[in-house]
Amino acid sequence: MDFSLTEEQRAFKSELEDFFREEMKNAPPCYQNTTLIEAMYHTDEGFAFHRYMQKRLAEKGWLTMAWPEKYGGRGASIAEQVIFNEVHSYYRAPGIDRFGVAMFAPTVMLFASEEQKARILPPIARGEVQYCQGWSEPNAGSDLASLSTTAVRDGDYYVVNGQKTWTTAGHRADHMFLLARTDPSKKRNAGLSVFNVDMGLPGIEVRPIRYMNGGHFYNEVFFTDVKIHKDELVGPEGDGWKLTRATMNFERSGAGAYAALLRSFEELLEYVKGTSRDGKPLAQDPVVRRKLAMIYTDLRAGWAHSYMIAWLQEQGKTAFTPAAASESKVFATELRQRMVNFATEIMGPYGQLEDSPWAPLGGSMVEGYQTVIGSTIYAGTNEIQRNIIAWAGLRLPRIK
Amino acid sequence: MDFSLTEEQRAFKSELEDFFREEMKNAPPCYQNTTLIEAMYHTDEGFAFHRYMQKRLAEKGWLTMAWPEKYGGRGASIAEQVIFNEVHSYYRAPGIDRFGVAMFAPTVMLFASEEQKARILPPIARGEVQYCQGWSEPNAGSDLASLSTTAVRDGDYYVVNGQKTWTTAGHRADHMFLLARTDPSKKRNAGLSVFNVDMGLPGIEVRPIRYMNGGHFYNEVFFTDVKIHKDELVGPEGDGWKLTRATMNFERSGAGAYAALLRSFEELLEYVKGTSRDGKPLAQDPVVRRKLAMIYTDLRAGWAHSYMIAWLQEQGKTAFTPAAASESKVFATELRQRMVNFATEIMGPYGQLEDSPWAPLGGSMVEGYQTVIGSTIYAGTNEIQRNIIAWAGLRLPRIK
Amino acid sequence: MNLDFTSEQEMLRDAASRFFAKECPFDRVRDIEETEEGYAPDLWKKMAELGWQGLIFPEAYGGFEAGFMDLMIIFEEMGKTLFPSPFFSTVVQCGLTILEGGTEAQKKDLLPRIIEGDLIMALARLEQEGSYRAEGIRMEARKDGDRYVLNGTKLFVADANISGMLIVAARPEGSGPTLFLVDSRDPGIEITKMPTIGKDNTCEVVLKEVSVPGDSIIGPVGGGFEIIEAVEARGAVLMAAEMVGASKACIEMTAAYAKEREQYGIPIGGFQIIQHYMANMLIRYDVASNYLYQVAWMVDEGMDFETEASALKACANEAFKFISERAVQIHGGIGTSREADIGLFYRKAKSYEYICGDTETHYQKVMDNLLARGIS
Amino acid sequence: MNLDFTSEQEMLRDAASRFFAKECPFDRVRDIEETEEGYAPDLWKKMAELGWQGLIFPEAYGGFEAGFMDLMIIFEEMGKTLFPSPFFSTVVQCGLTILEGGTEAQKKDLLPRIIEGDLIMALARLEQEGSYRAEGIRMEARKDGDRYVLNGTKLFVADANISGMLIVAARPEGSGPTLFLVDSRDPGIEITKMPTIGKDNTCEVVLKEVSVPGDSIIGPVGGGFEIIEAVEARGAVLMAAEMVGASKACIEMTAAYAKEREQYGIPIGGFQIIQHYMANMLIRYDVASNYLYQVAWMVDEGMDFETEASALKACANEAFKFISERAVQIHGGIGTSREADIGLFYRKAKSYEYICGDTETHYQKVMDNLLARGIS
Repeated sequence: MDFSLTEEQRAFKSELEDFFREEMKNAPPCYQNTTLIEAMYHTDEGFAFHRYMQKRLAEKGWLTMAWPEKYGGRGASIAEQVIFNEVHSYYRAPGIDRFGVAMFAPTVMLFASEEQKARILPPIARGEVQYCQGWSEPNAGSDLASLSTTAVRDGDYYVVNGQKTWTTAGHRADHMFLLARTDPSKKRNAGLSVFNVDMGLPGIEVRPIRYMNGGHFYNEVFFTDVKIHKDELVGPEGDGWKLTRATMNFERSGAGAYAALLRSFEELLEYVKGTSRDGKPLAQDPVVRRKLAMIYTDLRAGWAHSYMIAWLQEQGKTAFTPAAASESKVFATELRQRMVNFATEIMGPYGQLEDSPWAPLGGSMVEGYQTVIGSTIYAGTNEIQRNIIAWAGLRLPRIK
Repeated sequence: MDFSLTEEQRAFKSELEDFFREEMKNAPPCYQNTTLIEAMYHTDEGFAFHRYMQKRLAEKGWLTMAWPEKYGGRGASIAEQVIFNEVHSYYRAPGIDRFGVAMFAPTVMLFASEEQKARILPPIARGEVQYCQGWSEPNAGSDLASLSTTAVRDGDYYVVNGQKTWTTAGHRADHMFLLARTDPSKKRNAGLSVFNVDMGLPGIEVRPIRYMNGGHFYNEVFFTDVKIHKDELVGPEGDGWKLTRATMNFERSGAGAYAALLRSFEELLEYVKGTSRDGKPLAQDPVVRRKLAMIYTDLRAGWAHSYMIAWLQEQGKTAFTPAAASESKVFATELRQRMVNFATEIMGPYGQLEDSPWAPLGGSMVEGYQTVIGSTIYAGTNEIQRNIIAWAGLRLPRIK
Repeated sequence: MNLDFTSEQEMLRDAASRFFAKECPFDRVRDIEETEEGYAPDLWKKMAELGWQGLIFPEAYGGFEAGFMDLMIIFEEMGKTLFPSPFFSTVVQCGLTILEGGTEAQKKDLLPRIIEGDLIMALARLEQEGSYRAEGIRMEARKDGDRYVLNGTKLFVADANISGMLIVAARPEGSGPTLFLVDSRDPGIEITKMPTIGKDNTCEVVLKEVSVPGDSIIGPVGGGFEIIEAVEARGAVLMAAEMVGASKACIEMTAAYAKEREQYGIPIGGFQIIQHYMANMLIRYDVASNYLYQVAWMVDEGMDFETEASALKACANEAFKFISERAVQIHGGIGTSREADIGLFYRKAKSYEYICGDTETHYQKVMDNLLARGIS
Repeated sequence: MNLDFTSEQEMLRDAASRFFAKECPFDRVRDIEETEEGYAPDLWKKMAELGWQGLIFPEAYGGFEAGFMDLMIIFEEMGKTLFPSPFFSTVVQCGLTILEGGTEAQKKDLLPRIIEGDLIMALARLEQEGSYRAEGIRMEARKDGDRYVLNGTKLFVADANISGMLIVAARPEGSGPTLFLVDSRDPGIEITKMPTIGKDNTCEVVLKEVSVPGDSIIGPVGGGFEIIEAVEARGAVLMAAEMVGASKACIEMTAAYAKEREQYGIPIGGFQIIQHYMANMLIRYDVASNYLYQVAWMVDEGMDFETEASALKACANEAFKFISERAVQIHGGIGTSREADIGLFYRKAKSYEYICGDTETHYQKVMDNLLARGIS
């Protein structure tokens, strides 16, 4: 058993570190104080920096490094992806439109026509577009298959009516990949289709959903008689559910989440070293120390676990990974939750301060207190994840 | 809102305190070091003291104080019962056979014939007998209605075959109240009947179940062609399930559990005051202090809650109490669990020691570590209790 | 023992409940959060007309001499709707301080104006270290003839931005913390709102050469911290009441949502894990609320309740955070949006934690008291 | 990166797994618990024949110079069956101490006997305060010509009752803790088993005027604690391995039980709450086990692993307690009986917690290291 990197990998890591350290010096302050998703999409300034970084990453060949060579990627190994994701996350860097690069592109590569591939993939690869995902609806959250947005064929067009919600970056996106019901007579996951939608089409209205801290990254997207040309149908009509399952060999270890946690932990450690209360540095308070030690322990343990996921994935042992990736999601999000709770407690009354001259660490911990609860809900609630762990990881019976 | 006791109640409490303080000076050491159930039933010495106290309580009129006057009790108010249970629990006193006094006697009063009442109740009231409960079976735990012990009518007798388990005090008991299936054609909770069984009958075999710490209070009881006279059938044949639901207005606040917890907490507080590590009393270690403060807080909060249950019960507002009594059970047992965990942690390596000259507090905390997990399982697992709280307390839907 | 509220108390609760629900629904709470003044002057005045600012004060100053339990009821009901107002700062932190330590002249001057709803006050005690202890108060009060001159910065001062008067804790040379009455409009005072997760009126107050006469001192010179502690013990109980009320609202809103929201063809409240989440929430609420009532009763009885006040504040802090967090989790995505009422509770839970002492401060206080005085 | 075990390691694991399962099923574990000697001499000898006591030691002393990871595998497998033996005390606590600090003569004398299974040893370091720190070692070693005379009481000494030799930490006048080799059969020594929840060989060792020659010192005079710390860092990793193995067994046994045991007409593993309990158990196990492998790798690489050893021991302590407790809860009544295999794990979790440092000790160590050395 060997956790070490090859010389080549170390060089790659060090190149990435130099790159991001330099580039992030020019990042607007939101990249220090708010969660990445908010930094990227909330302000124009933040979004502009994301677009800039998108191009920089494309230039470097890192944007699509996990793509097959055939589509202009370089088929990077899982290990390389892990290294990239760790450094990228540690530096809180933007530049990845995961909706385009990591979610829609694989679907296109697997199911789209040659014409569509030639049209859709290059702008993504060059970092010129921003996608958003059109899946969730008000009554289709965890239970996605109950969605009701319709796309009715009418000549060369599909006419779309309905509503999507929790659309991250909807207000910034050029395109959406939309999941809609083309055959209303079918129920649940039958009769669904995927479309590549230009967000500028008439009849599409994007309304902001403000997050509880006021941040704007989620949106509602309303479709009223939106006419989508049939050439934008991706894959066979009615096969949409299958397409939502399309994935490529992207690493899904969660190692990046731990790298991001380490960064926050380091900042917290500096804070307790440099802050005194009642005549004593916080770093000498046994209760504070205990809280930090608990976080450090879980951080290291979870991170080691993520490497094992990456390794098994690299070995093609994917049977293990559905449960393990769920484990990593649950553990990392709830660890961040513990960390922001402890951090805001350790800070005493300062723990309530949002970004301002008085706020320790730019208010990032209290921002985290608010955003972390999104992370235990989105991308499969932690409740659903635990069900999956029990079913896939322990083969406990699934009772209907 | 007034939490104070009347002058009469204060006098009663003070009488009880004097009584138990004096009597418990003669208790064997097991009453200090082990949980009450083990102290009462494990050793002959412990059981003898329990029998002695049974008689003393009967003399004082406290054994059956909650019984109706008609049956020799004095119909004590809920408040009086709470006071008694608190003092009795605080002093870790035995003397109550709850199977006879609190479980079987109400059934007899409500459903038995006059002849049976006259025969069964007086020995219980005089503290002369020990009962045990014949309900649980190996395949009928949380799901009691699936029991399979049969009682088949044959002339003047019922012939009983089957097995009971988790029979507390089965090896000490004179009698069992048995729930058995008199009509095997019926399923679940139909066709069950209750019998008053002499444990000396031929064909009854009691085998010990040792608890994980070696303590003997549980038993298996095997019935092989045991002939029980039809006069021992209590209530109508086939109505047994209804009889298991028979209760009297006994207080079910859980206040006694908090009184017992207070006693342990007081001992723990003395321990940290009197013990030093690394040149400092444990009472000055902020991590130790934090753990104790958490326990104290929950202890006081839970106790206040138990008074509210008692009060509502006294007011006859029993609609509230099913969920609330479940809440009290869950909270008190899990609080004890937190307490014994913290206590054994605070003690450092001493936290693993069982009763011996080296063991702090007579090893009671590590004994508690073992016995407390029984308390979160028996008398309705805490999982079942939480279901009840959700259904009865919050009216959440019960989906089959 | 009688654990029912009196019928007068039930009426008071009912009146408060209807008032807050009608006058300040959650939309209004959100609107108020966005305003600079952070409260609703019209409602503040209406509350005064209902007599609530005066509930706890003696009749001599225009109050109603009601019990502490009555005041607790108002706070519980404010908690249910998260009603934003300077009630706690003005009536409790300052009003009770004046009642506890003020001269007859101070009481006569200030209490009637508070009771009438004409005066908002703010207590300036925390400083740069954010320590709740006496040592945390370092601001100096320089003696200047009969007057004192204050210089320095106070932080986390609730409602200073809308106050007419401040009570400032500072140390005259060679003395312990002492309380000074200061006019908020003194030209040497600069007040800035600090942005908090609670979106409330938490302020920085900078004092530059602020001169006050000697008779602006409340209580004995050097005796300010004892007054602060005595008032804060009651304050902790009332903050607990607000959190208990808020916790109850969380549970009710979440139970209703869980019965209505369907996924996979059944209400999510039918899933066992949601049932257990909610059972845990209800347990925490029920123990905290009954503890609150017991401690409030102790206050009214004149019993020593300091240990219990600390334990209760810690209990309510943790219960409210736990309950509001689970409540958002059960609401799912919708719970995380600014529009969602439940998210208000999640944010307030974090900010209420710090008012009158955070959990760790109170845990250590509990132990100080248990070790010094024993278990009551 | 290559996170597979080598095929040799897989074979070793397989051999160990089969050996412990066959030779020491849970019934035997329970039987051994009831014996005075608390281990199985026949199995101890068989293990030596398999070469496991010698795995980690240099060939020069009869060992096999295997890697730390190999030793870790043995411990993981011992954990799965809770195999009771003096392996940890003899091979790790004492064997590694001799290897680390002993003279060539000491190594040549003692290590081969350990490797052959002929010598059991015990480390006597804790005293009355139960402190894991150097300050906790107060026993004095009186100089008497070329010899030292030891007096005092050591507590929590694992396997002293079956040992041939002891290593005793004591302080020569004016010096720090120093390690002395002492014959367990010295007439001045009295050994008594202390009853523990783990029903293991935890002993009190009383020394009265026990005189040892000057060459019984291991390592430098006053340098004993450094050796103890270096060995205990590795010991902590190996104890973590034992707990990780035990945790895995708990999960497997409980999952099997949950699939088989029916209530209300379905396997209890079909209830969502049981599924979530078990998901939580599996998560804790998976993170702890992979952390273990990473830290064991660091040991083999010669990296600085002290911070990680402490964090890992704390992690494994808490994971094993959590997992074994949930395991019993899911087993229900049957899990609480002395007959139930799962209850063995619940008891051992509490006793393993204290070996090589409890959780709180390690948390504070983690912070000492992070603050002194930074994050690695």
